[in-house]
Amino acid sequence: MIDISLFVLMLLGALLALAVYLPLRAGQLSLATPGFYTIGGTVAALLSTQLPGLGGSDAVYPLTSLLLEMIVAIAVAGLLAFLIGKPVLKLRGIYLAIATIALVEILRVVLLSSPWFGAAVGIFAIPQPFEGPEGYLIAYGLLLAIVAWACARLERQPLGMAMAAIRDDELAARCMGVSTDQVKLIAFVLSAIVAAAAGVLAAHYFNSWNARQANFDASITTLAFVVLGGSRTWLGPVIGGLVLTALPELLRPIGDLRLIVFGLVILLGPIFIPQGLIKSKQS
Amino acid sequence: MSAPTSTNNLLEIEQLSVCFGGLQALDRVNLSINEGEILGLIGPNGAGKTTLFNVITGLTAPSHGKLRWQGNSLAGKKPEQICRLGLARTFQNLRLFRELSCINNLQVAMGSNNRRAALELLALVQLQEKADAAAASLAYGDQRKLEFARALATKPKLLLLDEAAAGMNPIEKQDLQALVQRVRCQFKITILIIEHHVPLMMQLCDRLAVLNFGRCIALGSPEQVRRDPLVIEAYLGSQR
Amino acid sequence: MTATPLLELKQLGVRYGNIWAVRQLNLSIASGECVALLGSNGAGKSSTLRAISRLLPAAEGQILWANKCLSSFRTESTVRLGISHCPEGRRVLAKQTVLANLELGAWLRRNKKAIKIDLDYCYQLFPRLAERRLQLAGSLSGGEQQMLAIARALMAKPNLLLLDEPSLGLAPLLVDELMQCLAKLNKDGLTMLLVEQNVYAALAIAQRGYVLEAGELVLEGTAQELRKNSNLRRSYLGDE
Amino acid sequence: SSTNSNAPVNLKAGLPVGAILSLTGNANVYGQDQRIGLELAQAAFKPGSSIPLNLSIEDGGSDEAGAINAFNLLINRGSAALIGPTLSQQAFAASPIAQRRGVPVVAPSNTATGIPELGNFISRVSAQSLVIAPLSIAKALQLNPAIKRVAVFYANDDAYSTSETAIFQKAIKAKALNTVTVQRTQLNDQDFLNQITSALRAKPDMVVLSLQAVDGGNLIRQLRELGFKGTIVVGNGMNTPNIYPICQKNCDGILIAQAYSPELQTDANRSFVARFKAQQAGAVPPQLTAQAYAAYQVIAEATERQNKRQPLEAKPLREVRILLNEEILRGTYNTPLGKISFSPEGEVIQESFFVAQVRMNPDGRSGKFTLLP
Amino acid sequence: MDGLLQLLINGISIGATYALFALGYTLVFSVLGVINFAHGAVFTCGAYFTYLLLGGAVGSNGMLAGMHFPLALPLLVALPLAGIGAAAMGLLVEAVAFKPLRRRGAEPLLYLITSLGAGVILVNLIQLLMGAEAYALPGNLLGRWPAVLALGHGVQIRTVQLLLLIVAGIAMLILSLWLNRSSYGKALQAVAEDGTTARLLGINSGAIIQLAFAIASFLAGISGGLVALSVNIGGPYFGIGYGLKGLGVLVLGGLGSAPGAVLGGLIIGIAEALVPAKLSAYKDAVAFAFLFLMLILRPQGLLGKPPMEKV
Ligand SMILES: Nc1ncnc2c1ncn2[C@@H]1O[C@H](COP(=O)(O)OP(=O)(O)OP(=O)(O)O)[C@@H](O)[C@H]1O
Ligand SMILES: Nc1ncnc2c1ncn2[C@@H]1O[C@H](COP(=O)(O)OP(=O)(O)OP(=O)(O)O)[C@@H](O)[C@H]1O
Ligand SMILES: [Mg+2]
Ligand SMILES: [Mg+2]
Repeated sequence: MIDISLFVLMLLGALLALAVYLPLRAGQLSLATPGFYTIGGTVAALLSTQLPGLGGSDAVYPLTSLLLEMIVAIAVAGLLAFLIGKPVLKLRGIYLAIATIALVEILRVVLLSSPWFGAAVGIFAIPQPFEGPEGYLIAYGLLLAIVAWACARLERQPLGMAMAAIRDDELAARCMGVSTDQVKLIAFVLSAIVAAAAGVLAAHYFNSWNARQANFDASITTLAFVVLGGSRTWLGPVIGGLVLTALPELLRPIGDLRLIVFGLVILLGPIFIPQGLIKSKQS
Repeated sequence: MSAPTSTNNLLEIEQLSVCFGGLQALDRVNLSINEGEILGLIGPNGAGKTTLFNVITGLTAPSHGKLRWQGNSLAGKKPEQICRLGLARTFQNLRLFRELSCINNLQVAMGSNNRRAALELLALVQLQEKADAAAASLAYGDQRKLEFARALATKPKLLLLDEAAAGMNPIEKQDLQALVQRVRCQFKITILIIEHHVPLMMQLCDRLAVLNFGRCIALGSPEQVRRDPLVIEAYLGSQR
Repeated sequence: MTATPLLELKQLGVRYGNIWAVRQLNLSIASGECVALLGSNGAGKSSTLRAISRLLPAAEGQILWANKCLSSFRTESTVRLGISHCPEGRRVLAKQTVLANLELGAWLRRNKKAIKIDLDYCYQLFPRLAERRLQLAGSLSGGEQQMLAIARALMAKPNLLLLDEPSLGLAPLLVDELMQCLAKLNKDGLTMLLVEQNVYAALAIAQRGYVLEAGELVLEGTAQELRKNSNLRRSYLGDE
Repeated sequence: SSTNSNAPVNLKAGLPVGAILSLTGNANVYGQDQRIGLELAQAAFKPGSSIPLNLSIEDGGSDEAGAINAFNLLINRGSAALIGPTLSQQAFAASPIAQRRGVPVVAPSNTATGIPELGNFISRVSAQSLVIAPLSIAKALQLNPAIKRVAVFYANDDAYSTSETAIFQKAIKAKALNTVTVQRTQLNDQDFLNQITSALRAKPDMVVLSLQAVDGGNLIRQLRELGFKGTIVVGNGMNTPNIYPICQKNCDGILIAQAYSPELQTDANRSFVARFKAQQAGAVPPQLTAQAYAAYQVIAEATERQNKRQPLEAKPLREVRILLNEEILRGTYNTPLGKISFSPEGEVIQESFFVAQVRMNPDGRSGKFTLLP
Repeated sequence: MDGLLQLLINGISIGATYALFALGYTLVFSVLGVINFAHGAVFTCGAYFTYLLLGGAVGSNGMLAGMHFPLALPLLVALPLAGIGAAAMGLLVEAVAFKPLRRRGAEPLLYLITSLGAGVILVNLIQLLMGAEAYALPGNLLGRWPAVLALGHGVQIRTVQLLLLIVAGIAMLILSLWLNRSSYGKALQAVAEDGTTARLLGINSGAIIQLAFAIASFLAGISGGLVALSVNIGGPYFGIGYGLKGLGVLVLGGLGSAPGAVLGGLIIGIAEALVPAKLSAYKDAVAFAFLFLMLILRPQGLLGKPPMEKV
C-alpha cells in the first residue's frame, strides 16, 4: 500500500522532527529547522549543479560527491547556527520561536530573490546519485539510524540530562553547574546539522530545489510531528514524523476530506494523548 | 598579587550591598565563613537572607561590595561557574527539575550518569525508593530533601541551605539536623543555613548571623545571639 | 458542637494515577470549629485539602458541605460556597502587585466597603504587605509571599478556611502573631481546617485534631487528648 | 506494490491515465479550474473512443513533496501517461521521476523556462508568453501611440511571473519604450500601496504586469483607485474570468495576453465552451480549464491513433508508455486552444494567440474578453 | 518631502491591518499565554461571512455552489453580524482546541498544535464549502464616499484603509481600558499566569477565557470583513498570510499589550513602506530583519514587561 517514495519522505519527516526535538529537549522552541534544511538543500543543489568536478554530468552522481556535499552543508549550517545561536538563544519561549521564524522568513525571501540561488524558479536538474527511490531509502535510513542512535545515546549522557534539566528549570540548572548557554548552543547546532544533512539528500531526491520549503507552515508542521509523537525522548519525534508524513497519503482515498481529517488528527492527538505517542518513563 | 588571606576563611563577604530600586535589601554586610563550620543565618522575613544567597551564587549582582572565595574575587562570575568552584545551594521555593526522576535530578547535578553514586546520595536522604519517580510527584518535605541531595551531588565545598527544614515536622527536623551534621563530617564541607526554626538552629550551628533590614545586627555563638537584646526584639520575641 | 457538620469527609480516597495519597478518611468539621490535620511528609494532608477544594477529584467516598455532596462542584464554585484554600507552596500571582493579589482574593465579593475593611485588616495583620503593596508579588521574600497567600485567602471572607502550612517560612515572631490572629478569627466564628507541621502551635489553637499516616487516619481526638497522647508526642513532637 | 512495467497494460476500465493537480494548498484555485477541464474532457472524449482513458485525479498539494507522492502513486498504479503537475516548481521536482521511469507527462499549466527540456517524456500544452507578450505590447501601442513611459510589475518569488516579465521587458525595450520603473511584489501580497505610489511618481503611461489572478486583480483595483488612468497590459496569469469580480469596474479596458480565448471560433472551442457553460451556469471558461482539457485531449487522441495503428492490448506497460509518448509528440490536435502540435522536445507549438480587451458590464461584476483584431 | 509623507501614510494604513490582526492575537495571549494559530482562519471566516451577508453568491467550485444569503444587508449591519459569526467560530475553536487541554493542565506547546489543527480544519472546510476561488465584496459599499481621500500636497489615502485605521484605534482603546482598568483585566492576567490559583480565588477561568476568545474573534471577524473590503478575499488561505505578520507585530509590540500590538503594526507597516522601490522584493525580509533586531535588543518587545524571576 505504502510506496517506497513515501517511505523516503517519512524518513525525511522523522529526521526533521528530530531536528526540532533537539533544541526542544533543552526547552528551546526553535522553529529554524526548515531554514537549515533549506540551507543544506541549497548547498547540495549549488555544488552538484555548479561544480562540474563533482561529477554532476556523470550517468550516476558519485556517492563521494554526495558525502562531500554533506560535509560542506553540515559545516555551513553548523557554523551559521553557532553564530546566530549566541544572540538568539538569549531569547525565551515564544520570543525565540518568533525570532527563528523571522530568520527563516528572511532566508526564504533572500534566496527566492537572488539569481545565484535560482531565484523564483530555483535550481533544477540536480544529478541523481541513485537509480531510484530505493537508494534514497537506504541513504535516509542510514542517516536516520545514525541520528537516532546519537540521540538515544545523548539522552543517557550528562549532556542529554542537562538539556532536560534546562527545560524544567533553567535557573536551577545553572545553579547546579550546568553551562546552560553552552548546552543550548550545542543542541541548536546539532539540530542545524541534522536538518542540513536531511536537506542535502532532499535536494537530490526532489530533483530541484527552491527556498519555498523554508516557510512558516513547514516550521509548524515539523513541530506538530514532535508534539504528536512525544517530545520527551527521541523515539517520539521519529514516530511522529513517520506517522504524520504518511497520514495525508494514507488518507487519499477519502479525497477532498483528506486535509480536514488530517487537521482533526492534529487537533485531537494532543488532547487525547497529551504526552504524545511515546511517553517518557516517569509519570 | 594579593596577600594570601587566612586559610580557614572559605568565603569572605565585604561591605556587601544590594538595592532593588529604592529598597536596600542588603546594607553593607560583612561576614566571613570559616572552613568546616555550620553558620546559621536568621532574621525576620524580608531581612535579606535569600538575597545574600542569591548574591553569593551569582544570581543577583551586588550594587556594592566584594565577595572573596578562597581568596579570589567572585565578581562577574556566572552561577554555573560559581557552582563549579564548589558553592551549591537549595532554594527556598523549591526548584527541582520537576519532570526528571529523582535520580536524574542528582545525575544532572553530578554531571555524570553514574547511577550507583546517585543512589547512594538518595539513600542518604532516604529517598532511594523514589529513585525513578518524577520529582514533581514527591510530597513537599521529600522535595526539600531531594533538593538537599541534589546540592550535595555537585560536590560542594560550601553548601547553602535556604529554609532547609521548612515543611517538616519536629521529628523530621531532628532527622535533618542529624543529617546535616553527618554530611558535614562525611563530606568535609562547610554549611551556611537559613532556617526560621530557632531551636534547631541553636543546636545545629557553630555560629549564628542575624540579619535585619539588610544589616547584620549580630554575629556569634548561638548562646550569645540568643541573649542579644537586638535579636530578641527583632526576631526571637520575648518569650523565648 | 452542632448537629450537622459544616464539612464532612466520608471514606474519602484520593489518588494520583494509581498511587493512593489518601484512603478511607472520615473527618468532620462543625461550624465555628478549628480542626488540625497533622501528619508527617507525604501523609496526604495537602491532598485532602486539594480534594476539598476540588483541585483533585475524590477517587472514592464523599465530601459533604452542609449535607450537600460536593462531587459535582468545580473549584471556583467551592469558593462561592465560602471555602477558601490557602494552598501549599503559596502560589501568589508573581506578575501582579501585592494589592492586585489581595483584590483578586476578593474577586467574588461585590461590597467595596467591606472589601476595603478587610484589606485594612490584612495590612494591619501583616504591616510588611502594606509597605510592599505596589511591589510585584513575585519579588517578595519567601515569608512575605506566605503572608500574602494567607491574607489573600482571608480576603475571600470565607466560611471555611483551609490553611496548608501557613507558618511555613515565617519568622518565629510572626508565627506567634499569626497563630494568635487565627485563634482570634476562629473565636469570631471562622471555621478552619489547619494543616501544620508546627504541631504545638496548631494544637494550641485547634479544638480537635486528626493525624494521618501514609494516607490513613491513625488518630483523632480533641486537642487536649492529642497533646497528651504519647504516641503522637513521640512520633511528631519529637519529645524523648 | 508497484505495478510491474513489464506486465501487460491493464485495459479493463480503459487506459489508465493519472492527473496531478494542486487541489489543496495555496495553488488550490488553479487545481480546481483544471479539474473542471479534465472532467469536461472525460465526458467529451470517452464515448466513441475505442480505447477510453481511465482517468484518476490525485491531489498534488502545492509543494514538491506532494507532487512527488502523487506522481509515484499514479505511476505505480500503472498509469500510461500523466497530466500535471499544476506548478512549475512541482514539475521540476516530480517530472524527472516520470522521465526516469519512462512515463509520458503532458503538463497543462507549467510555463517556466526549461520544463520540456527535463526530458523526452515531458511535454506541455501551456505556451510560454514568448509570442503573446510582444503581441500585447504592440497592440497597446497601436491603441495609443503616445505611450512612452512604462512601469513593470511582477511577483519576484513566482516562477511564472519572473519568466514572463523577462519576456515583457524585452518586448518593451524592442519597441523603444522607456521602462521607468520595475516594481517587485511577493506572491501573497495583497496590498500594493507602496509599489503603486512609488511607480506613479515615475508618471508611467502604461503599466505592464505579470501576476497571478488574485494579486493582479488587487493591484489593478488599487492602481485605478489611486488614480492611474493609463493603459494596463496584463500577462497570461490573469487570463481567467475570475478577475472580473475581483477588480470589478476597474478591470475595464485592460489588455490581456491570452494563450486561450473563449472567443476563438473553432468547432473544438465552441463545443468546449458550450460544455463548460452548461455545467457552470453560463460562465466563460478560464485558460487553465481549457489547457487541462487540451492536455487530456492530446492523450486521448494519441491513444486512439496509436491503438488503431498498433493495438495496445496485451503490450507491456513500458512499451505502451513509450509508444504513447512518441504518438503524443507526433500528432496535431484541434483543441480549444486552437491547433497545437509539439516540437521534438515537447514544447507546444500553438497557432493562435490573442490579445483581448476586458469590457465590463454595467453591473460591474461580470464582463467579457473582446478579442482585438 | 511629500513623497516621504505619502510613504508614512502608506505604512500606517498597511500597518493598521496588521495591528487589527494582532489585537486579537494579543487578547488571547493575555489570557492563555499561548498563541492561537486558528486566529487567521477565524479572520478568514469573518471575511467570508461578510461577503455572504452582503448578498454575495458562492462560486462554482464549492459544495454550496450558487447559493446565497436571501438578503443583501448593508455593510453596517453585515460587519457586526460577521463579527458575531466569527465570535461563534472562535468559541467553537476554544471549546474543541483549548478547553480540553486546559482541563488537563497541558503544556503550552500543545495549544500551538491543537489550534493549528483547528485552523487547518476551518480553512479546508471553507474550501470544501465555498471553493478555492477569490471573492470580492461589491465595489460600491462606501456609498457616497470616494475610494481615495486626498490629504493635500498630493498625499492620499484609501478610504477603506482610513476606516481600518479608525477601527484599529477604537479597538485598541477599548481593549486596553478593559485590560488595565476593569477588574476583569486582573482576573485575565491571573488566569494566564496560573489557572489553578485563579480558580482557587473563585475566578471562573473558563468563562473568562471564553469571553476573551469571543472578543478576539469578534474583532477578527470585523477586521476580516474590513480587510476584504480593502483587498478582496484571495481564497481560504486569506487570513493565514496575515497570521505570520500578525505574530511578528505582536511580538514586536510586546506580548499581551494592546497598545503594543497597534504600535508594532504601525512600525512594521512603516518599515515596509520605507523600503526603497528597488528592493521592494525584500520588504518582508526587511520587516522580519527589523523584528529580529528588535528582539535581540529588547527581548520583551516595545511595550512588553520584562520577565521577572525571583529565586
Ligand atoms: N527583585 C526584587 N525587587 C524588589 N524587591 C525585592 C526583590 N527581591 C527581593 N526584594 C525585597 O528584598 C527584601 C529581601 O528579600 P529576601 O528574599 O532576601 O528576604 P529573606 O530574608 O530571605 O526573607 P524570608 O525569610 O521571608 O525568605 C524583601 O523585602 C523583598 O521584598
Ligand atoms: N502530583 C502528584 N503526583 C503523584 N503523586 C503525588 C503528587 N502529589 C503528591 N503525591 C503523593 O501523594 C502522597 C501524599 O502527598 P501530600 O502532598 O498530600 O502529602 P502531605 O501530607 O501534604 O506532605 P507534606 O507535609 O510534605 O506537604 C505522597 O506520597 C506524594 O508522593
Ligand atoms: Mg528567603
Ligand atoms: Mg503538603
